[in-house]
Amino acid sequence: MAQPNNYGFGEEAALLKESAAKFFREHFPTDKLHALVAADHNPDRPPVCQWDRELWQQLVDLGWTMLAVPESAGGVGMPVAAVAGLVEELGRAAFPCPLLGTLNATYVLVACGAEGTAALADIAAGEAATLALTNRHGDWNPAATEVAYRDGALHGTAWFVQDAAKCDKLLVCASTASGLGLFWLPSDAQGVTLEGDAIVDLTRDQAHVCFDGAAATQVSGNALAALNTALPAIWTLLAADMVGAAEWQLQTTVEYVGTRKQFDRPLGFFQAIKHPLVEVMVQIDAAKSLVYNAACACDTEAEKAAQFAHMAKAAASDMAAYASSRSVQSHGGIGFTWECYVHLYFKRQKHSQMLWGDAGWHRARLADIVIGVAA
Amino acid sequence: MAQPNNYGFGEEAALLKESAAKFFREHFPTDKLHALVAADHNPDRPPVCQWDRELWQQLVDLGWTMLAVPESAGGVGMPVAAVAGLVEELGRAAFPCPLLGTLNATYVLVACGAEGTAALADIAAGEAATLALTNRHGDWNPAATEVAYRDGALHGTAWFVQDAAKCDKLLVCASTASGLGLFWLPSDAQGVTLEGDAIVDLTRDQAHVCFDGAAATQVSGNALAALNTALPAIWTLLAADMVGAAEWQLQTTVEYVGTRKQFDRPLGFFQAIKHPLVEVMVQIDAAKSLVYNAACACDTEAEKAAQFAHMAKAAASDMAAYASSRSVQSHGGIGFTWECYVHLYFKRQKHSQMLWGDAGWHRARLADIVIGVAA
Amino acid sequence: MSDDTARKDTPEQAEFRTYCREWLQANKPGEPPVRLPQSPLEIMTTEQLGYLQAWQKSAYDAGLVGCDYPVEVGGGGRKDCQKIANEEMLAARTPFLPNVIGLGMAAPTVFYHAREEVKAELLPRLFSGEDIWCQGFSEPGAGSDLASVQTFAERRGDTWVVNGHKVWTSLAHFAEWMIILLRTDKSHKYDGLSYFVVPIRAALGKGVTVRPLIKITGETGFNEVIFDNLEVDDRYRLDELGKGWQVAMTTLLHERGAGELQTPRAGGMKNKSSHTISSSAVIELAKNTRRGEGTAADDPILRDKMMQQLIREEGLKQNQRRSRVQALLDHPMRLLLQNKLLASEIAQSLGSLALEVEGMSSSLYLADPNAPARGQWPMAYMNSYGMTIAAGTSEVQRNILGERVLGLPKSK
Amino acid sequence: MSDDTARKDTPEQAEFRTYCREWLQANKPGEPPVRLPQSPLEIMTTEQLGYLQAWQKSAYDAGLVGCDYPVEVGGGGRKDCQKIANEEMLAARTPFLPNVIGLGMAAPTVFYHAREEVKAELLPRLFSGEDIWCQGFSEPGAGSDLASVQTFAERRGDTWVVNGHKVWTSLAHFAEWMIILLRTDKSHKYDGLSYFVVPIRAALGKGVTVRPLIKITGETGFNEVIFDNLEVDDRYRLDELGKGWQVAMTTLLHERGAGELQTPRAGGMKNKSSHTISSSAVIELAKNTRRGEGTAADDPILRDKMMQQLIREEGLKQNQRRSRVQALLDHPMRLLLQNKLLASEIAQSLGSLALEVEGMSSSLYLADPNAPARGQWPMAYMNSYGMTIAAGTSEVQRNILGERVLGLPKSK
Repeated sequence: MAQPNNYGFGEEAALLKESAAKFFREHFPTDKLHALVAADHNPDRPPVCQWDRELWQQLVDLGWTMLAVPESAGGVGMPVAAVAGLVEELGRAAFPCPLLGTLNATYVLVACGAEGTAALADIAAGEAATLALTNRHGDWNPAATEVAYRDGALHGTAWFVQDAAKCDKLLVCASTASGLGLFWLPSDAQGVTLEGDAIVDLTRDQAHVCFDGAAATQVSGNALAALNTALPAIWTLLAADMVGAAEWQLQTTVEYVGTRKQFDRPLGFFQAIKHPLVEVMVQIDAAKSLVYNAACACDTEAEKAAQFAHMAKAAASDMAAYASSRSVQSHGGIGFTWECYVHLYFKRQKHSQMLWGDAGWHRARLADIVIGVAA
Repeated sequence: MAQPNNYGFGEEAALLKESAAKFFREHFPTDKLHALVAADHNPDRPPVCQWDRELWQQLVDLGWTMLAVPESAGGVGMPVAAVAGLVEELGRAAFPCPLLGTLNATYVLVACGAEGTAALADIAAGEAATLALTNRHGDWNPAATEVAYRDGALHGTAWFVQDAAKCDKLLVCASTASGLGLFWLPSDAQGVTLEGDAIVDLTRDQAHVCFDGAAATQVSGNALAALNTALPAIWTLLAADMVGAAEWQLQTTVEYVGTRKQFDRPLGFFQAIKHPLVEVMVQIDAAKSLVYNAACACDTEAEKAAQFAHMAKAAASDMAAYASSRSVQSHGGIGFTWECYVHLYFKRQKHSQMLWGDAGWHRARLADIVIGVAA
Repeated sequence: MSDDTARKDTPEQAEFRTYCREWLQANKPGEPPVRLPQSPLEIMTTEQLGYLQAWQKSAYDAGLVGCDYPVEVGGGGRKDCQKIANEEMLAARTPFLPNVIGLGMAAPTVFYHAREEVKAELLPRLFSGEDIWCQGFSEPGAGSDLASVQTFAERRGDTWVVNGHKVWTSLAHFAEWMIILLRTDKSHKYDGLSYFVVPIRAALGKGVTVRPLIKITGETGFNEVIFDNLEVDDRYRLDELGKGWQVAMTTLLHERGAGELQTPRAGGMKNKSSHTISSSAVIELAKNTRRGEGTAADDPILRDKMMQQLIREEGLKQNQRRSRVQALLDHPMRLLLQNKLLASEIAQSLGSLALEVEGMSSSLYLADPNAPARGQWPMAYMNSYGMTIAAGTSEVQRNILGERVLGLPKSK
Repeated sequence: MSDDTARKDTPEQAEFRTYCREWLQANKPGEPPVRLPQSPLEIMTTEQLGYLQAWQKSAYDAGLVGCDYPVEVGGGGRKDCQKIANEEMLAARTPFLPNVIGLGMAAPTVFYHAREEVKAELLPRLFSGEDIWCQGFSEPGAGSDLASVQTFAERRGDTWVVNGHKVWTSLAHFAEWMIILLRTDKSHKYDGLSYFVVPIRAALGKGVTVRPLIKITGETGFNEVIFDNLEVDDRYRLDELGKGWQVAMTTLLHERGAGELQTPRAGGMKNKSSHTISSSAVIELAKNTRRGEGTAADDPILRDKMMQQLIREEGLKQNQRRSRVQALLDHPMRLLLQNKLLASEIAQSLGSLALEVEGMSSSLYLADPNAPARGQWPMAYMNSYGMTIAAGTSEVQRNILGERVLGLPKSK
């Protein structure tokens, strides 16, 4: 089936994007972010989870955490294209919260069909969740999970779990006697230990989650099928977050080089500064266009969703690396200091580049689809 | 054994490089090259071999074609480092001639030991030669040769033979009953047909050579051993040629952008022009340093020769692509015309990039040496 | 076209779409007798031109070209129908329309700035392709810096006498008319420019000389034009004296697809022999290129590069799609002004990637029977520099984007 | 060292080399009690500094530091022997010398431009490392554009009163002295600059305040220094009034290794824990990083990138070797002026490659027990921006190369 010309990004979506932009502009300007997460600069600082719970609650009350939950399950049932608009604004604000994790869990649960509805109700009720399926090597193939389900309980460790400390529920991929399954349980359940990671990114928390006989509800007996359905949306939304963050990087840097003078000229006069920033813009725009194309495919052209989502995340990862690099370099000495906000986005983008597969990983999979698996 | 600090590039080498530079400057300025090879612009033009035979003869009389022939075989026995200096100047002049092919054949014949001495005598006597060992797919693995030696004669076709129409002798790699062998024969021998290729590069000729029962002298029964010994020097000298050609591209472009005005400024004022040319210089210098390091390894540190030569050719190939691209782009509209000389070097460099393996091919082999073959 | 596109049609458009489809089914020309060039600007022979002119004439007579222009100037008097005709002609894989400069640049400029009687005189034969048009902006001393045009027009009553030298004028050797930027006042850089249309073919030997320029590919196809006391009637001046720069903006805006009027476009037809210039073509090339035991399409590094290329292409395509979705735009020109830069640089990296895929065989050119894809890739790579240089180099495009869109200070 | 190098020694050098070797064998310090920073500029704790100062003192007392300076100023009075000492100290993998700015920038500048009695007063404790030195060039308003320094020195008889604000002053929190560029005349940009050495530690609270600046890595190690009516005796002025710019050139030339005097260098010692920053380290990392069934070192794309990195490193190394082979040089500064640009950009691409090799584990930082290489790679990557920004950004380096070496017109 063909995609609508406008990506299915209609008035409702535009309204949501605007109100999200307004919400973060008013409630979470960058100085607030810096004050919240950058108080302690010590490079040896222990794992920590820093976020604004009240503001998150407002976001929940606005219904934004249940946008992707189908109306049938008590949610809003918004298309991925519309959700991408919201996530783009979230990324622009680099707002530390478990929204992406919750949306990711939502798409997986939806793909689980009937078995997933109870869990979706938790999300519709405002609970935050996150996925736990990666092994210690950061392998994005769910079959590599180190978690096993036996005797009605989970055993083993899931690594690189995003915003774990902010979540009420975990959606775990575990091997079972009959293949890979998906399991739903409270993050503070008996037999679950969250071991926080000490990470570079100041706007997220991350943990490896140890399961030692934790009881859990199975929501799918065919994890691969559910994940393959949901992953394109997951990749696309992360790419949308990176596009929003990069717009912040570009705008902030352009403002700086427009005013900062060297050699009696604003820095932005020099093509050595100007042209790289143009290149940043060009890469942002391509990534952004690919994001909405992928989102629209998730909504209306399932057979193309994976292909287009690989493109979006690959483009976003390379773009984010370049935008981050130029944001620090163009700021010169000041950009190298903790006081200057650019490092917050620099670090968030670095994290996002690797998360859910870096550019090379996505291109390799895209090649298998477009060219066919190599001989 | 360690390399001498100065690459073994002593006074004799410096003298040779200077006299070569002087020779080409006086006898073969670029307008002469253009007049010689660019008279016919027709893109459909048939295969053609255009060169200045008299000037080549002077070069032979100067003894430059026998520089690499050991004194024991009647040659000069100069180190590869010194020969690289000469070849760099040859590349700067883009002089169409079979010198590289003759030097390549020399190194292979030297590696053949006693069996090669008779052939080396031909070269010492001023004959030009070239290697014939590539298959129709341009595979650089000699074992892929399509030429077979049976019943005392060569059969099959060797492809991508460089400057074939300018050579007196061919050094052919052919499969035999007892493995790969090397064979020496006149290029106009009975049963040999040179099929000229219609190529982009105006400064070379290229042919596929068809052997139909051509008698030939075997000069080695272990072609792989001889070639593995000789190839590092072959790669290094081609890289030296590319460095010289790139110096011409840089110098010519710098002169142009220093005078040509746009927006009431010389083009070179603009960092969008200036910085890429600086990058060209930086890449030339790295490639040049790696060339003399590799040459010196061929002379004094055989066990490192392949490794360093891979580096030199890989660096030279990427450098040549960038230098060529900037030479045309920085010249603007005029650089896009046949009348402007830059396209002569653009095309020569494109040809050299692929010849004897492109950058990726050399890096892959370097990785096998440095990292070890991939699992 | 996807039904989805059709769904969005107005009643007029829907009815016109059906008409176009039916007409094309009946009248689309068959396999051309000659090798078609890769674009109108590469037309080299009168055979090629004749075949393509005949096609444009028939499409014009059928009402598929110039649909949105008023009937008085030879147009179809329809509303927003050119895009429909374009979509259907592309879908039907017709030949392209040869009078590309006329339709894309001259027609809108003449339409917005010429006198009524001049429009009526020139536009019908422009739309029909009977008159080929060319453009005279660049000069030896004025490349990227258009405003430094020196070719001078001196007034003698109602006549202008033109002297000077224009370069990179594609199609001039076939052209009846040229849109030209002339200096009418040497004391002001910008306000000293005026815009004219001048006869070429009719004036050959009478004040106009056309000399072919040769590209680095060896192809001809663009020219230098020397004016030696060419006399031009004042009626062929567009807009007021000294307004040449503003008129030129109309031309450039439409050239970049950012103008009011949709440019008539057709194409898609290929000779059996010819190949498209796209990443999918390079993927095909790789599949058919032997590498060691397998093919170039098995090489992980080439696979990665081909995907990078594919992603850049899709990104540009989606930019063009997003440029029509208001809610996903900020600065109105941000995407449009990227088109030329991206298209030309993508073509360049594609060409270079194709040569890497071909390996040593990339040394083989058009006349070589063993050349992959008949040697088109080395030629396409070299021609890509025409794209990154002509009509504002990539460097100038980046200045424009940095200054107009990002609002950074001017670099000049 | 290779025998080859030894072969080239003069008799004095040969004898001195033997002496160095023997002394180092006997006196090279053992495994340090503290984690050593990656470079002197990252010294954070007094423990680190104390250990390193003790080492420099002993090396100085043994005659391995400052060998080529005259005895009168505390040097060894030898000829071309510092390079010998450096080679031997590097070969012996000693700790590095902590007073890096003092030895590399302050010493030659003081030596060529200060009064005799000032040299004798300052240089001995500089060589011994007892006095740490720092540099005060950059200011909030003068980054790449050094000549726009505003920190002002007002003359009051034989005293100068300094007011202003310097930034990016590494080691200032440990420093006894600072070399500083001051404005003594507001009416001339270049000729209004003069060069001084000013006390730091002795003047803390008496006109000098040192505040740590925090890097994006979270590390401290460089500072801002505020001058509030600091009084400096005129004897501490280097060279004539208004010659500050020329004196600064001496400093920068030696900083870039392009100066007359060899900078004393040592190093190579690593904590068992610490890792070198080089492509071989990344190759090791890749071999130890699981990727699917194999390791990251089996990934063809990563292999290609690691080789690109290795080749760039070897290229820089060979540039430095070639820069001493006259017959293979054209412009004398062409290679030297590339060093800083290349070293910093190679470090940056290396860091980014290491993160790609680590994949998701690159999210883990210093305090994480599961972080590969103890989280040094994310830190190294971030620190590489200090290198591409400090002491003339890469953009400025390219201007310098384009203008001084290629002779292109100035971009300012």
